[in-house]
Amino acid sequence: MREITYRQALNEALAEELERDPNVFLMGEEVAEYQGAYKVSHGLLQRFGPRRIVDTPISENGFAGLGVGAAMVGLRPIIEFMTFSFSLVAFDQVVNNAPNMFTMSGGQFNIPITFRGPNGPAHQLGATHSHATEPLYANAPGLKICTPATPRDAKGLLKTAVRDNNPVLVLEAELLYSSKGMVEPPDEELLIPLGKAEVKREGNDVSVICYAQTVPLALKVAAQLEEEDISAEIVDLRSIKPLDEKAIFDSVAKTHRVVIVEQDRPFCGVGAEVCYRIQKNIFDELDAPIIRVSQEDVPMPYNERLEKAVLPNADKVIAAVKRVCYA
Amino acid sequence: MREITYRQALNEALAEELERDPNVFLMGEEVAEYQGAYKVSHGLLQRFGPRRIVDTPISENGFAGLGVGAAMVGLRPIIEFMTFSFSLVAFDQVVNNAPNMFTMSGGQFNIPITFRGPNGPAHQLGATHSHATEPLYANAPGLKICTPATPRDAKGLLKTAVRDNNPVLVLEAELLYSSKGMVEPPDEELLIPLGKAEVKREGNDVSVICYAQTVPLALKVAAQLEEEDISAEIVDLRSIKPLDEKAIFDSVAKTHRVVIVEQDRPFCGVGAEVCYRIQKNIFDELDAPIIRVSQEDVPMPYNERLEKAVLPNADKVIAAVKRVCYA
Amino acid sequence: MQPLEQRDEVEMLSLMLLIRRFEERASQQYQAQKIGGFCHLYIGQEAVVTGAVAAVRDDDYIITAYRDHAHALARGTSANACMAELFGKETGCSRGLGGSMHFFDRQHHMYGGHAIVGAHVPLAVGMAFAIKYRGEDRVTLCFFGDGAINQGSFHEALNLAALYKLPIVFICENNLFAMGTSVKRSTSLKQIVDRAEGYDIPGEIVDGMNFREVRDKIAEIVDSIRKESHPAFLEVRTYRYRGHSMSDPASYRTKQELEKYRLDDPITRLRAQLTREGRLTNEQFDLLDKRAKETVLAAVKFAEKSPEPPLDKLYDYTYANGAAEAGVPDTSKREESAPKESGATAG
Amino acid sequence: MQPLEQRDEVEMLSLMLLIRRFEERASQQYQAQKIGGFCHLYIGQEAVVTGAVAAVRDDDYIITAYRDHAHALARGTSANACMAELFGKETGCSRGLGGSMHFFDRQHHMYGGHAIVGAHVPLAVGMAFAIKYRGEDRVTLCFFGDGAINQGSFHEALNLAALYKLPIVFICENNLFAMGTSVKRSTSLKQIVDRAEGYDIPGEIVDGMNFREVRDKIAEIVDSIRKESHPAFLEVRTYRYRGHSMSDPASYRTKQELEKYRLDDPITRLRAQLTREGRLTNEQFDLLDKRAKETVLAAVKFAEKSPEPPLDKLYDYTYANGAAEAGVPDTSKREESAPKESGATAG
Ligand SMILES: Cc1ncc(C[n+]2csc(CCOP(=O)(O)OP(=O)(O)O)c2C)c(N)n1
Ligand SMILES: Cc1ncc(C[n+]2csc(CCOP(=O)(O)OP(=O)(O)O)c2C)c(N)n1
Ligand SMILES: [Mg+2]
Ligand SMILES: [Mg+2]
Repeated sequence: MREITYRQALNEALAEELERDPNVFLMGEEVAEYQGAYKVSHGLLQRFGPRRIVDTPISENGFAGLGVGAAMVGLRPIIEFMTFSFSLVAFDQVVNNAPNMFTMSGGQFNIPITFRGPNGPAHQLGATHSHATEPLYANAPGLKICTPATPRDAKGLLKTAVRDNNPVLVLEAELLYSSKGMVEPPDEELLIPLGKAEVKREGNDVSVICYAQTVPLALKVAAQLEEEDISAEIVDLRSIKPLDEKAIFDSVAKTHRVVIVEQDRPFCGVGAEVCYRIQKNIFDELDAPIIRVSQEDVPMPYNERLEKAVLPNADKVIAAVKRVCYA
Repeated sequence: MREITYRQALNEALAEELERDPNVFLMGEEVAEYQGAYKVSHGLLQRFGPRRIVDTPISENGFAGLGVGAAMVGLRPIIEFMTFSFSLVAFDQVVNNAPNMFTMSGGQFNIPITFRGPNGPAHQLGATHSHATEPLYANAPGLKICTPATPRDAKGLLKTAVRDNNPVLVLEAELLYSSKGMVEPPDEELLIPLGKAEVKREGNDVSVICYAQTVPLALKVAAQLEEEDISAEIVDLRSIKPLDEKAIFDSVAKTHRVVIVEQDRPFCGVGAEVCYRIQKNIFDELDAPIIRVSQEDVPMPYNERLEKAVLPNADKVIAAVKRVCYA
Repeated sequence: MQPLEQRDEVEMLSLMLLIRRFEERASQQYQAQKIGGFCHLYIGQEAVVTGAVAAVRDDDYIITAYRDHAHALARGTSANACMAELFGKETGCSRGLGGSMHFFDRQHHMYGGHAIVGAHVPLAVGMAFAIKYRGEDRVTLCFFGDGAINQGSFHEALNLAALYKLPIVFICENNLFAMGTSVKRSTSLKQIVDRAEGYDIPGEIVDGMNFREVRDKIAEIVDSIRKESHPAFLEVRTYRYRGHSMSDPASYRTKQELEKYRLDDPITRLRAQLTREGRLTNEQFDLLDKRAKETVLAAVKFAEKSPEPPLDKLYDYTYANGAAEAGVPDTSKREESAPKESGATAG
Repeated sequence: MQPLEQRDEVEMLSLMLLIRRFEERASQQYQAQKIGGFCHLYIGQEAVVTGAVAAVRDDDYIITAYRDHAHALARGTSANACMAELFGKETGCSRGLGGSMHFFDRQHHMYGGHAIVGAHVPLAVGMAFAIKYRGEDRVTLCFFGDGAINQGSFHEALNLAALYKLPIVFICENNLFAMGTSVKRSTSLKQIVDRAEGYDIPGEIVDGMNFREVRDKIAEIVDSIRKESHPAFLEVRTYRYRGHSMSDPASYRTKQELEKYRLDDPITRLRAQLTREGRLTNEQFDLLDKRAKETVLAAVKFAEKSPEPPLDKLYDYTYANGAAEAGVPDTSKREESAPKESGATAG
């Protein structure tokens, strides 16, 4: 194991999968010559050439669809959205073509495509550029969605996504691109299954369910809560779809109290679904209502102070934990 | 009061609002010369002329955006999507431009636009044409969403939507276009506020929360349950956003048991949000877990029998009710 | 691969007849409520797809919009599999899960059947991208309507194809209407083909009521593409005799206009050409037509007695575990001998 | 309304200086972390928007993409309101809620500041639709980059504008790059203006480094539109001296290329023209520049001491209750006299 950044982990995953399978190619805006808007594809053009690392015009709908078509005839495209906020102009391709094809064709055409890129609010980018798209895509049957929070998960999940025979969205966290973590060395194949959550910290008093950018937040809060003698278990969903019900239920059965910390907007957000599943399946295990900490339900303001007020933060999470613990 | 169809009710609402305000215009595919793909705009071209009833090419993204721009300078567009499944190609305009403008401009530009058209699965239209878009749009801050289930609600909500100073989606139910109901005569102004649910049937044992196409289903089931001595209260949300928490909580406080019947897909669906709000706010009132009856989480198959299996139906609702009633 | 010369014109006429009779029968079965959802008939446009498939190899890729029955039939999907699909049966070319608008046939390189206007054009470009990526000499034929050219996806796709110099023919089946909207009311262009100029894609117009013209023009274009990969645009002028879909009375056009095109019927025309050249007698034609009718009638029977997709498989078609697992519906039992499958490595 | 002749060229030069100095100062303040998010500078392109506003009336509509500071300044938004917006302050032209990419100024008919590439082009068409709907003789100027022409929304918008014959000038600020992608790599066209042909929209090219050329060409086009409503397309050849945004070192282009354009600087050019014609002395120019610098410095001070938008108003800007309630930020206190507001009935 060595310490690398989340960005580097993604870069390694791409390189390894490109190396492994000649049908894999990477396409998107500025992925090649510019080396990636966020440098995730750094060096790949030099290594794999312009046939496999392909720059596009600003045509998300066009190249997302191109990817789906290429997948129909056996290629395994990795489509980068510069950010998932821009995937909204390609929404129809991602929710209507990619995931429906297998059903509509009676099982003839599966679509082994990976859509990836940063997702969720970054820093002061304003209302148009701060979308957390996970609940929108999770609503579409036929898609799989993962949201890595650590370099190790980023590498392992992206590699698995590329090998999956279905459309998978890898929703990366821009604010974590430079964060570091321990990851297996390149000569050890690292594949992390989709649909498997991970307990990032054990605890007994409350289950804090989180993913992507809210994982470091939850871990920070857990340390603070420790001092107040509240032991929080941090469950990182890692995948939104499939959702790892078992891991969630196991934790809740232990703690009986739940706070969900999510980076998306509240209305029909990921936390709503998680909440529903818990109360439906293990209602009697709950000693308190489930509380979600998500964005406020407003378009993201540019002003930094207001942006912070919209996003989940430590104070909000602590208050929620105390509320469910009746502390 | 007289009995008219849901389609006629929408047509009256359009005509009245076009009559009332010269800034209102109707635009969409086949709305004018063809008299509407589903004949909702029947006769309007003849009455209001081609300046105000405007046919478009097949360019949903273009004319949805055109509407937003026209709204910025003071018109009040009504944009018809032939069906909301086709609004997915205009997704960015609906979630990024219409609802963000007011915030992004610091309150300078509100967008008084109505997006309307049939939404949700109709009959054997297959995976691409059966989208229930309400959870996708409800996730976007700044939008309002209503889902009328009766001719009266259709007329009253559409008229209110047109007068609202914000972007409002009127998600109509194609399968109900020919259904009939009592509606105030044209000389009585009918405005139904957004964000107000309606108890469509009183009951004591279980709250069945529903909207749009699931309202007639729920009412039918309630009659059946009556025979088994289960008294179901049917709460028609009417608006998804704002959500009428008070009406929901009042009903749940009375019955202590909840089944949510929704026409959309389960993952991050409307029912998940409703469930979250209930358990968060009146956890102690719940005598059983909340159960949702929604679509199965699969792309909609064409085959009729499979389609029926995917959709909510009476058997599923009855089973859910019995489960929450431990009956 | 079937070289161009071997595509017998009589066989192609018989294919047009099969399409025509299939659509007539589908219309009747729709009215009898054996078929659900939307159903868009191709009657009048037969020369377009028939001419196109006659001009290309069986392993070239084809993809189209929702008016797709003919494209499957032309490619070799059996009438049985097509009719069964309309009936929503397991034996259908999309296993009864796709329906009229979503015909697929991997074996015959027919990549759908796509119901969101314009949304399949980027897919076609992706298929062409894959051809170039692999260094193959195939070509993709992408069919779409005159209404589709006003969608953003069309635009982005054409630009991408031009930029990457992909082997694709964009075939606009200009039947003058998108539902009730005439081309004049959907674009300000004097002729649709001019739109190709905005991408520096060579464009041509061809008479879509004339099988030979369509075939020869596409053959010429495809030939040029195989020599050096590039996109091309073809506006095919054609006409649909029926309404947009089964529920459309088509009152937006005059009887005269319809009659004018009927006089130019593609089947009558090819028949006349062949007869004039002494390659077809009236008796032979009648026999072909009789066979087509029988095939279609048999297809209805086949569809009727075919099983529905099993309820317990409802969740089996949402995610693929391995492409191999999915299996391929048997779509090849067509009366005429099915074209050979190529060794494509799809999925 | 300010008739064309009255737009003093010296005033316009001073506007270009204001824009240039504003952007330089913004760059510096960004580096000092007073400004957050993305920030795209207009340096080098000043003649484009300045020429454009000099050619139209103050009540004509303008709308652009995210590289928008200059468009607001050119329209009469004060440097104070612009700088305050970058600082995220209540006194900003979007009350600190929009940021660099989302400048709005209703009072000055500046309709944003839009950050999704291409997505504002349909809005512009809607504004032009409203003009025609109301029978006004205004014109909409819609600015966008060379990268935007490959978005579906651009395509749909142009077709709609052509079809409905709307009064709009599509102004493509072709600065040769979309981020790191040169025009050659984003479209196969020899020149961008050719894309207009695909919609039957008249197109022209103009030298964007030359204020007078831009102004005169747009004046001519707008004149024609006011006589009889129609869309027009203008490719303006220009160059941005800085990287795409603050984080872009712009290593995708050569120093020589940049230097070539710098020699053609729009400010230097108009200055030289005026000096040659005896309408401007060096001293006068220096004074103008000094004033611009002072205005911008004052704007920084203004922004610094302005209050932040109050936390308790967080929910106040999600829904409008009545348009009147929203109120309009005060954006008019510009050093130069603010253009008069027209009686437009927005919102
Ligand atoms: C994005 C989208 N918008 C609208 C529709 C509804 N619709 C289906 S077919 C059609 C007309 C298409 O006409 P054209 O492209 O000319 O093809 P044709 O039907 O003539 O074959 C429309 C509007 C759709 N399926 N998708
Ligand atoms: C739909 C979308 N895709 C990608 C982006 C990211 N992006 C912002 S600006 C830009 C380049 C635009 O270039 P151009 O249109 O030439 O304008 P310029 O920056 O040169 O003024 C890109 C790719 C975006 N904002 N929106
Ligand atoms: Mg057509
Ligand atoms: Mg540019």
